Order: sequence, then structure tokens, then C-alpha cells
Amino acid sequence: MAGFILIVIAACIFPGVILRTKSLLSGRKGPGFFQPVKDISVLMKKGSVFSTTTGLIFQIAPVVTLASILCSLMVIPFGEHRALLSFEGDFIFFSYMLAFGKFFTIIAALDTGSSFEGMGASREAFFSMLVEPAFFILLATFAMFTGYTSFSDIFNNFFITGNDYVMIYSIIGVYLLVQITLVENSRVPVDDPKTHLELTMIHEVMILDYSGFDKALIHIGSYLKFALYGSLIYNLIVPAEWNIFLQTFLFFTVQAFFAVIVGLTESFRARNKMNKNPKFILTLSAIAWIAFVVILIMTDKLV
Amino acid sequence: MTIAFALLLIWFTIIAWTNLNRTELAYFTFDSTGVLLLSVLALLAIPTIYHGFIYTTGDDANKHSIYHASLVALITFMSGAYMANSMTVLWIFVEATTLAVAVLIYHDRTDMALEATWKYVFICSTGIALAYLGILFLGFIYGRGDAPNLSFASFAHVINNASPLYLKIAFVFVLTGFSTKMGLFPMHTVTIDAHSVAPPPISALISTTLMNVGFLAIFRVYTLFSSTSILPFMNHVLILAGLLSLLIAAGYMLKAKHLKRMLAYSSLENMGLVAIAVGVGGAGYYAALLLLVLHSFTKSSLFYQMGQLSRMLHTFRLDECGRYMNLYPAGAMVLLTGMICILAIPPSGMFISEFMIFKGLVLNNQWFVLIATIVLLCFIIYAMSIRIMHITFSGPRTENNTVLPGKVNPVETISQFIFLGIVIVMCFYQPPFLVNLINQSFTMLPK
Amino acid sequence: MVNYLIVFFAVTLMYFSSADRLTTYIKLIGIQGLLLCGIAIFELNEVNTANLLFIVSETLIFKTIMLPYLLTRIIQRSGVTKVHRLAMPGFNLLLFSIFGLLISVILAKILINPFINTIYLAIALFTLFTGMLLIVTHKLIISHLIGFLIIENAVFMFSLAIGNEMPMMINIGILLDIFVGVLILGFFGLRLKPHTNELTMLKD
Amino acid sequence: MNGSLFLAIIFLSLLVFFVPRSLKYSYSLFLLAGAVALTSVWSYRLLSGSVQIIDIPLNLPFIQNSFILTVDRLSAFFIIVINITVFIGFLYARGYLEPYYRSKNALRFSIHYFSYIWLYLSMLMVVMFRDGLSFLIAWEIMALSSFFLVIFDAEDRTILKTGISYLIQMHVGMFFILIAFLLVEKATGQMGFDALGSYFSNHSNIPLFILFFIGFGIKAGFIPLHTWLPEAHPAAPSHVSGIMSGVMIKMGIYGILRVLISVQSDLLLIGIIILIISLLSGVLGVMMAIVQHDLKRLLAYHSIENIGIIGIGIGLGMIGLATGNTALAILGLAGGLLHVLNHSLFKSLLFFSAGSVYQATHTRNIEHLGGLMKKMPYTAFLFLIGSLAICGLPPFNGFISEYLIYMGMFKSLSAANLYQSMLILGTIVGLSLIGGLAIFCFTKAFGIAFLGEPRSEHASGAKEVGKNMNFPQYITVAFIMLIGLGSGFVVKPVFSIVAQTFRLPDAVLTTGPFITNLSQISILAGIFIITVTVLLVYRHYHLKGKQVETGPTWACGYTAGTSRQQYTATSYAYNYNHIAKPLLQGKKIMEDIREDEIFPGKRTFISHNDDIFKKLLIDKPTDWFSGLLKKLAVMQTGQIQHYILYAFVFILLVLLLTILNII
Repeated sequence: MAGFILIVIAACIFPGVILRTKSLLSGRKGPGFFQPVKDISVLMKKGSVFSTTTGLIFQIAPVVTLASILCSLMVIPFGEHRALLSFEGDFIFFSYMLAFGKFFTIIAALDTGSSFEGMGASREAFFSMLVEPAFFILLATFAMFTGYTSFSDIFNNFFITGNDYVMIYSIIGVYLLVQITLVENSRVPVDDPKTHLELTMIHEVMILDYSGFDKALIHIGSYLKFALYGSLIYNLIVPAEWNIFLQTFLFFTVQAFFAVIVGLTESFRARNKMNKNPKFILTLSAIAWIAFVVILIMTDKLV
Repeated sequence: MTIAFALLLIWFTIIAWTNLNRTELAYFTFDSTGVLLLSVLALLAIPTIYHGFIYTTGDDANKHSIYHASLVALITFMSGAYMANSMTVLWIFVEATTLAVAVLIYHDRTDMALEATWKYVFICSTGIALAYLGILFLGFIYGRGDAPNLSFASFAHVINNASPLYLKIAFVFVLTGFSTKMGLFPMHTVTIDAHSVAPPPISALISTTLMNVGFLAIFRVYTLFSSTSILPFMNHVLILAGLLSLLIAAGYMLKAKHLKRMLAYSSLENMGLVAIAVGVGGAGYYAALLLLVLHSFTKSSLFYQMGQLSRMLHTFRLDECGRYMNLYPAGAMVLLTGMICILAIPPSGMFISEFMIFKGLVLNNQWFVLIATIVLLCFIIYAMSIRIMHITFSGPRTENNTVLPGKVNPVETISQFIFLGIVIVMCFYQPPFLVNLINQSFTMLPK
Repeated sequence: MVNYLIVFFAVTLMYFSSADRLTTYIKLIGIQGLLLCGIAIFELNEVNTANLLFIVSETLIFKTIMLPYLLTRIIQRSGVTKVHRLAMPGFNLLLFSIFGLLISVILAKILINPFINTIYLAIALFTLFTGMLLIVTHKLIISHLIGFLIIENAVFMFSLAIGNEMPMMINIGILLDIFVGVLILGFFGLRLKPHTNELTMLKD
Repeated sequence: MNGSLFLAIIFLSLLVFFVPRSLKYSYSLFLLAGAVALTSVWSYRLLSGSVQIIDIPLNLPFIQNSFILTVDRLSAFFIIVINITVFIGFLYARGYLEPYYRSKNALRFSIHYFSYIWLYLSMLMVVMFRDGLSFLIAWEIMALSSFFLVIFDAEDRTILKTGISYLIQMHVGMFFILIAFLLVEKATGQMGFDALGSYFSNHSNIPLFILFFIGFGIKAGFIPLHTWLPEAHPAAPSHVSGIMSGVMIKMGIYGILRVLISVQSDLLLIGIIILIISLLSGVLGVMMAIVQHDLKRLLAYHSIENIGIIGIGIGLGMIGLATGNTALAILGLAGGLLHVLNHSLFKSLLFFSAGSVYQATHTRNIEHLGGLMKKMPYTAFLFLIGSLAICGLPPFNGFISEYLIYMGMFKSLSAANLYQSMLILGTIVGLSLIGGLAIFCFTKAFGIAFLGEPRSEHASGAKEVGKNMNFPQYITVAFIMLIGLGSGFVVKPVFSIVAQTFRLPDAVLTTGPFITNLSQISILAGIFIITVTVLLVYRHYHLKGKQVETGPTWACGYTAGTSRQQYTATSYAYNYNHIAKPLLQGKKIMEDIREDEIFPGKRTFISHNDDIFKKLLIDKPTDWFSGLLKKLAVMQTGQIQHYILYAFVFILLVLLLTILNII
């Protein structure tokens, strides 16, 4: 339960931090931390315009996506506090649930009949397909390493296995998770939400036709997703058995730090060329594969 | 008149059934192989005569009577050949069938018929001569003062002290000679022409029972020699001939443009299988005889159907036939069922014998023969099924709107359905009397 | 005495390979019939006279007189005199038949048998070979017919070879002549043209 | 009693030809219902655990040799699978066949119904016969009847050709099984599945298994034996392709399982072989599916993919058995089995709804569709459910089976040694990749076909199909949701089937906690559905207050000028196609614009992908060999002297061979 609440709170601040970092680095004062939340409330108040081309799918897609993200939230633990629902293989459910949401976002984009959004949809589907393996290799290795098969158990026993190689796992894990997050939430270097050329967008172009309430839902969803991965990263860094207040503090620090990193990359790094992206993402899976096989050999699998 | 004869034939068959292995008139024995094939002939005779009547209704009285007279003669000679218990008598009857068939083939009096008849008579007589040479070589193995006639029984005791080389030559000559009748490679060529030209009921008869005559002649000699040391030699020669027949049949069925010729080639294919089956030995003998019987039923019903097809479509050219399913559903049904049966796809009884052939091949470790047979069979199935399917369902490639489709009464297909039904039932259940008869017919063969 | 006849018989066969006029063929057929008759007389000294008479008369009447007569009739009717062969000059044909003779002698040696005179065997095989060769290398159906006649003579010689043991074999062999009759009737009855060399409507 | 009932149905099926035309359908339906009821009773008796095995002799009064139907739990499971889909398929057929009533005569329909009944009966016999010969006969009848079902539209020459090549390939597969059985008989003296055990126990297992695997694999459609599958399914009428792809190809899986039961040694190697081939089939199958534009061909390739998933489960199960890892064994096999059921459900659903689309639009090319969501909402809904299920997304049934397979792997990772763990890691990657690709493919299929604007008059003129076509699919959807939400109830019996069939004693303790996991999943799925509904309701009331306008799609100035401007399937798959080019053999037929062409004329652009395996394994060899045969067949020259020559040569040849002592 704690994890759930904390993630929701983090999700409110997270985008603000990113905005602030970027504006500071570009020499502006920038909006307040809660600007994104305000934007959402504004959007809530607005009415909405629907294209005549679109139909039912377009209307329900944001809801389904948000619901899928909320459901996948429920299996994320926080410290020793188990997740709301935790069972063996819940991370399979987690990633497939997210995929469910993605499915609807994509077909909603296709529902508008606009070729731009179709373009975005195809890219989104393609890239998330490519990034899937990396995530699974990551979790497979954790499962092998800890001998457990659910988020809660894995993270609870992550540091107490007394294995010397734990740090390697956590470092590589963190690195991969950060990259995966960037892909999943389509940030730089894979995609630049703030670009002004639809041809080069991925995620943003898919939601061009949304307005008002639905758009708000979509934003909420993406913020939650950020916090979600942030908390996964956190769980990899902080041992579960530390006391609760320290953990809470560390949690927000990690989240903020993560946000700052994202901000930094977005301000200092240009986005990839679109046709470089597949290679970039495939590299992730490759790294994951190599890294973990190597570690397997290093660790006790040999003897 | 002919009907009366048919009834007579059936009565004769029943007689044969009742006193199996009795010898009549010193030259005839009701042995099981003969009786088996004789009963097939008796079953086929009636529909053949019936369809023959339908076929010859248009003709003048003279042709009509010639046709039926020679048909009766043919049937008589064939039953004589089945029953003959001595090489020479068998040979005489086989010779006689050629004459009868020649008249029947020439029934239509067309150039094609003329050519086919001439070729048939000529090649057959050459074959007969060769076979006779084989028999003479048999004669050579007799010492002075041995049994004067070449009855199979009297052979049995001299056969073992004969020089194998003579036996081999005799067998090769007999095989080649009678292959004209059996429609097996190397002298299969004329039977193909004859089948494609003869009136459909006659094709039905000569591509089944007459082929059985040829097979019987070879099989008797084979049985005779099987006790000697040349058994493996005979098996090899048979398998060689069988494979070559399969090869040629496959090639020509892939090229076939004429419906009846295609069926003739399929007879060639089946005879090749029979030869292989005998060559395999063991379970193969049963397979061979079963295949022979079922092939007679299936192929004859297909040829009867050809008669009706020609009355519907007025042609046998594959690219002019088509939409048979819409024109004449009952006939189309016969075609489809017959196709399945002749291709030995379950539920066709012929699958059982094919299965046994493969079994024998596997048991003898004859892998090359096995694979070759399977591959060729697959191509044959492709070639035949695609052609029959096309004339059944899809429209003809070259429309000729000049001739209108004729009318045929579906009742005529009953006999064909009965035969095909028998074949299909055989797949699931072979009646014991048949099984016993077949088993008896190769009791003296080595297991 | 018999052996002389047989050798003479072989010589006629050689002539078959070299000759290229139908009339020659017919003459040769007649001569062969005569020779066979002679051979029969000298060879079949053990069979009962009735049978012997039958055989002799058959050979004499049918083989020596009937057949040549009918063949000449056919030729006269169709006015074809020369045989044109299938891309095979007579020289090669001769070589072939010499080769064939060699083979038949060797084969006869292999097949040596107490009951049969080896020369019979050799010549008979040679006859068979020549007959086949004639059919295979000629186009005209009438020369096919003549080839068949030669084969039939070969068969007859074979049967003579064992005629003493089982005369019925000869009688049966004579049945083959029925076929010759049928074939020749084919020319009259079916109005075949003997020079038709393209009876090739039925193929594939 | 049971046996005679079964026989009665068999013989009654012949009457289909004589029933008056108007009654044919109902008569066949009656027969099918009877058979379904009968067999379901049998399988229920088994699955309820009361008995281990039932023998049902089929003997007529005067016939001695009687065939015996043997039902054990495995057969019972497959009987259930067959019954559900076949029956629903026939209900659907009623509506699908209506347009053909005018164009085809009564006999065609008799043949169609007859072969449908016999496809069903033969599949039942296949899973119930143990004796080799009768099994082979049933197996071949199955191929034959499905062949006649495929060529229902046989006026079309291409369909006929496809059907026949299908028949031939089935026949080849049959020969493999035949030879395998004969080898068994040669060694043990009896043929049939029961004799396998004694063969395997004292012969090497691999070769015979390979023979069986090829034979059954051709039916199941493992790559590279799949070549008939993408051709036959589009050719067949949709209800037929539904049951063929849903049920018939599973008979191959059944055969493989049946053989695996008695395999004694080399389990690990066999498991690895199956696993690798299945991974190949899964990934390549879906990769080829993405580039297809023919809706049913796309689905056919997905059948290959799903067969791959099933095979992965089985292979893992074998590895588990080999290494004594019961968890992996049970989870893998159970996952595979359950996926058999699941796939039969959602794949038939997809084929049925695709058939509805075809009937409404008379085209299967998705490039010509679009906007069907508005024209035929029910069909679109059904297709959407199917796509979500086939992508293995929760809360649908596809997820459950994939979850089981995943779990088997994850649980056994820590215990496995290095090579196994690498293998399993690879499998996990493959499976996740398959999932991602499937999503890619079905977003394309659904999005292009049902969403946006109609791309041609085919689509714009479409009308929703009748209730009698949609209703049966709702039943399928009900089953799908049932398995997706109440997975615990379904998985328990599957576990017990696996445990009993593969003689795994300590099944209970490994599978106990699992049911709780599954119930957790059900809870989460429930929560998900509730959340969606709550949010939707909230959104509904929320939007009441605001003003809601409609306008053209914005997308930076794109106003839906012509529907041709929309994203097409090709362009959707473009970036993917770019990567997968070497494998998929994509071809483009186009002519470039020349330099001197100031005003370029009309240009056409065709792009198509052909199946590299079909080209290399089927087309090239057969063409070569048939060409060879045709060349060899030159003997019938029509000249007598040649005919004599053959005899002459043959005699000389044989004599020569004799003298040389070759024969």
C-alpha cells in the first residue's frame, strides 16, 4: 500500500523536477514544481473535440491505458512492505498489463486515420516490441539470482543473499532500467516530446487528437509510468531492511535524482535519428543479454 | 442370350466355389487363385454386358451381334485361362483372348481403332511367341521320357534338379511375353493404346480381368519356380519391372491429356505395384492379390463411368472436359470416389495392400525401393487427382459450345457405386472367405 | 544332314539382313519353310507317323506355299517393292547380325544341355535375334510382319529341338501360325496399306 | 452400448446425401450434436477422475475384427477441445454458407456437410485409436475430409491446386508416420502406440522420434514443415479454416505428446530439439505474419507462431522430465496443453470474424478495408477480443498459458546449470519477442482493417453480418473470458492430466501454490475491469458537463481529404520490414522515374513477400523432379518397332545383369 501512495505522490512532483532542471539549464527561471499537475487540472476543466473519423476505441483508449498502469502499480513493493498484490511471476503480469495499455494507445492512434498518428503508432509498437526482451532478461536474472519470482520477494531478498556480486547486478540493473524507462516513456534520446515536428515524434504524435479530459488521463498515465520505473530503480538501490523513514526520504531522493538525470540528458543530448532508434534499443537487449550471461559465468553457475 | 450366358458364368463360378481344387477334363483345376479371379470376372461380367448393351444400342444389328459374340468368347477364354492347370493350355487361352479382344477393340471402325487393333494384335502375338519360348525352355529341363504335358503339378518334382540358368531365362521370357497381357513394363505399350480406344465397357474388362489373366500366367510360373534357388532373382526382376512401370506411369500421368489414357496409365501403375508386391514376398503376396481384386473393381467402375462421361461431354480430352459436377452429379460422385479408391487413399481398401507392401519392404530393409515407390506414388496422386478434380469442378480450358451435354440416367451408376462400396468396405473389414481364399492361393510359396 | 540344313538356314538369315527388296524376303521365307520341313523330317524320327505327316504338311503347305503367295498378293496390291529402313544401312545391319550370331553361339555354349543339340540352340537363338533386329530396324509394317515370321520360325526350331520328347509342343507352336493368318488377314480385312509407316496417331 | 451409438452416428452420416436439401444442415447438426454429447460424456467421466481409462469396442454383429476406441485423460482433453470448436464452427457455418445456396447444387453441400462430419469423427478417432493401422486410416480420412472442405469453392482453379498440394503434403506426412510405425512393428512385432514403450526401452530413441516428429510436425505446422498451412487456410471457407487451424493442426501436437509419453531415453536432447524448432516456428511465424496483407493468411502464420508456443511448452516439459525438475515439467506441459485449448478458442474466433468481414466486403486484403468498426461493430468487437487474447494479454486466456510457461522457466532458472539456464534465458527472450511482435501484428491488423476511414468501396459498402454468424462467436468469447478470469478452475484439471499422463507422482505439492497465484491474477484482472468501468462511468458524467464538439481529424492540418492518405498496412510495417528484409524476401516491382521524364506518367508499385521455406523445400524440388519425370516419359512413340525394342532391351538387360551376377 505504502508503495502505491508514494509512487502516486512522486508522480505529481516528478515531471515538475524535469521541467525545472531543463529550464534552469537553459537559463530560464521556469515554472513551479507542480505546474504539470496544474496543467492537468486545467485540462480537466476543458471540453473536448473528437474527430468524426474516430469511434469508440478512440474514446475508451485513455481510460484503458490509465487503468492498466494503475493495475501494474499494484504489484510494485516498497521496501519491506509487500505490494498490494504480490504473487509468483507478477512481473510477467506487470509487463503484459502495460502492453495492454500500449495496445489501446496504438489502435486509438490508428483510429484517427491520420498518417502522422499512424506513423507514431507504428514506431511505438516497433520500439516497445524491441525493448521487451531487455526487461525480461533483467527480471529473469534477478529471479535466478535470488531464487524468487515476484517483485516483492526479489527486492526483499535482493541484498540479503550475501552474494558478493550483488552490486554488479544492481548497477547493471539500474543502468538498464533507466534506459528502458527512457524508451518506454519515449524521452530523449529515443524521442523528444518537446519537438515541434510531428514527423519526428513517437509518443506525442499519437495523442495529437486528444483534448481535455482524455488528454489529462494520458498525461497522468505517463507521469505514473515514470514514477513506476523510478521506484523499481529505487528498489534496486536501497536494501529493503532499512527503516521506513530513511527509506521514504531515500525514495524521494532517488526519484528526484532520476528526474534530474532525465532533465540533464534532455538538455544536453540531441535525440537520435529515427532510423537509428531500432539499433539503439536492440543494443539495450544485447547489453542485457551479454552482461547477464557474463555475470552468470562469473557467479556460481560455473561451479 | 448374353444375359443367359452371364448367368451360366455365375453358375459356373458357384460350381467352382463349391468344389475347390477339383480337376475337371484333365486340363482344368478349380484352384483358389483361379477361383478368386474367376469370381471377380463373374461379378464384372454382368455390368459389362449391361453397359455394353447401352453402348451398342445405336449400332446396326450386325455390329451389335459381333460385339456381343466376341464379348462372350472373350469372357469364356478368360475363365478358361483362369482355370487352366497346365502351362500350354493357359498359353492357348491367352492366345485366344487376343483374337477376341482384337475384334472388340475394332468395334468403332475408326482409324484410331484400326491402328490400335493392329498394334495390339502384332505386339501381343510377339509377346505370345516370347512366352512360348519361355515355355519351351521349361520343356528343355525335362529329361527324356518325362511327363508329356506341361501341367504345373507334373513340374513340381522335376523343377528342383533343373539348371537355374534355364529357369531364369524361362522366367524372363514368360514375364516379358505375358507383360503384354498384364500391362506391365516392358510390353505395356499396346495395352495403353487399346484401353484408350476400345469401347469403355471393353476397356473396363480388359484393363481388369484380362490384366489378371496376364498376372495369373506370370504368377503361376513364379509359384512353380519359387521352390528353387532362383527365387531372389525373380523377386529382383519383378521389382525392377514394377519400379520401371511406376516411373513411366508417373511421367505419363503428369503429361496426360486424354482421360482414358490417364486411367490406362493408372492401371500400369497398379500393375507395377502388384509386381513389386510379389517381388517383396511375405505379406506382399496377400497384398498383391488383394490389390488385384480391388483394382479390378475400382478401375472397371471408373471405365463404366467413362462411357457415361463420353455420352455427356462427347470427348475424353482433358482440356475440353469440365463442370462434370454440375452436369451429372451422380457421375461426378463416382469419379471422385473412384479417384480416392484408385489412389489408395483411405478409406480405400487398396490402402491396406499398399500398407502391406510397405511393410514387406521395411521388413526386408529395401529402403531404396520403398523411397522410390513413395515418391513416385506421391507424384501419381498429384497428377491424377488434379486432373479429375478439374474436370469435376472447374470449367473446361477450351470451351466447345458446339455440342450440347447429353442426358444420362443416374440409375446407370448403381453398379459402379456398388463396386466402389465393396472396395471401401474392404478397408475396414475383409470377409474371412476372401482372406482364406487369398491365403490358400500362396500356400506353396515360401513365407 | 540335319546340320547342313541348319547351316543353310543360318545363311538365309544372313541374307535377310542384307537384302532390301521385299520379293527377296518372300523368297527367303519360302526357303526357310522348306528347310524347316526338311529338318522336321530328318529330326522327328521318333514321333508317330501321323503326327509327323501333319507337321510336314503344315510346314510344306502353310509355310512354304501359303505365306509367300499371300505376301506377294499384298505386295502386288500395294505395289511397294523396296523396304526403306530406319536410318540403318544394310552394312551395319550385317555387322549386327554377325555379332548376334556370335552372341547366340556363346549363349548356346552356356546353355549346353544333354537333351538338345547345341547347334539347334545357337541357330534358333540367332533366328530369334535376327527377327527382332528386323522388326526393330524397319519402318514398314509389312517388314514387321516378316520379322514376326522369322521369330515364329525360331520358335518352331526350338520346338523341333525337343520335338522328340514332347511332340505336342510342336503342335502348339503351329498354333502361332494362326496368328500369322490373323495378321495377314489384317491386311485384307482391315485394308491396311503395307507401306504405311506412320501408324503413330496413338502416342503419349 | 457407447460403441454402438458411435457406430450408429457413423452410419447415419451416410444419409446426408439422401436427406432433402432443406434439411441437410439440420440433419448434420443433429448428428454432430449427438456425437458431441456422447464423447463429452466419456471425457467428463475421465476428467472427473472417476476412471483412468475407458475402452469402447466398435463391433458390428457379424464382423470379427473390431476397432477399439481407447480414451485416457489426454484423449479426453483433446476431445473437449475438438468438441467445443467444431460445434461452434458448424453453428457459424449456417450463416456463412447462406450466400452459396444459389450458386452450388445440393450435392456440393452434401459433400461439404459429410466431410465436415467426417473431419470431426476422424479427429475423434485419431485421439482415441491406439492401434497403428486404424490410427493411420483415421489420420488419412482426416486429411481427406479436410481436403474436401478446403476445396468447397472449387470452381476457382487456384483453390483446387492449393487443396491438392495440401492433400499431397498430408500424404507425405502420413508416410513418415507409417514408416515409423512399421519400424516399431519390425522390432516388436506389433504396431501401435502401446508398442512404442517396448521399442523405446531397447532401441535408440532419437531416430524414431525424429520420424514421428516430422510426420506429425507437418500436420502441426512447425517451421520448416509448415508450407501447406499459409496456403490452405486462406483457400478454405472461414468456418473450415477456423476448425482446421483451431483444432486439426493440434492433432499433430497430440501425436507428438502420445509418442513422448513412451519415450524412454534421450529426453534432454529431444526436449532441446523440440524447444529450438518451436522457438524458430514461433519467432519466424509471427515475423512472416506481420508482412501479410491477406487477413486469413496472416492468421494462418499466427497459427504457426502459436504452435511454436505450444511446442516451447512441451519442449520445456521434456527438459524438465529429463532433469527431474518436476516444476518445469508440469508447468511447461500444462502451459502447452492449455495453450492448445486457448489457441483453438481465440484462433477460431479470429477466423470466424475474419470470415464475417470477408462475407461483408468480399475481400481479404486489409489494404482495401478500413473503418469497419462503424459498419460492423459486433464483428469488430469480436475480432478485438480475439486479437487481445492471441497477444497473450491479461485478462484473457492467452495470458494464462503463456504465464504458466514463463513461470516454469523462471522457477527453474535458479536450479538449472549454466547451459540450461542460458537456454531458458534464450527461450524467455524468444517468448517475450513473440509477444511484442504479436502485438505489433495485431495492432496493424485490427487498426488498419477496422479503424480509420474505408480505403475502398469494398469497405464502405459493408454491412454487419447476421446474428446467426455473430452469436456462435459470443459463445467462444464466453469461454475465453471464463478461462481468463477463472483460470484456477481450468488449470487444476490440466495439471492433473499432465501429472497422470506423464506419471509425475509429486504433482500436488508443486502445483498447490499455483492455484493461489492464479486466483491472485483473477483478482487483479477483476480490479482492472472494475477500474476501467469506474473510469468510463466517471468520464461519461464528467463529459456531460463539458461541451463536446466533433470536427475533422486535426493532426497538423490533415483534413481527411481522401482516405488514400491514411497509413496503410505496408507503411505500418515498413520500419519493421526494413530490419527483417533478409529473412522475408520482400520484393518490390516498380519502375523508377527516368531523368528525362519531366511529367512522370502513371506508376504502379507492387510489393509482396513469399515464403522462403516453401520456395526452397517444396516448389523447387517438385518442379525439378516432375520435369525430370516428364522428360523420362518419351517411350510411347507410337512406333511398333520401338515397342518391340523395349522388350528386346529389357531381356538383354536382365540377361546381362544375370551373367554379371548383379541380380
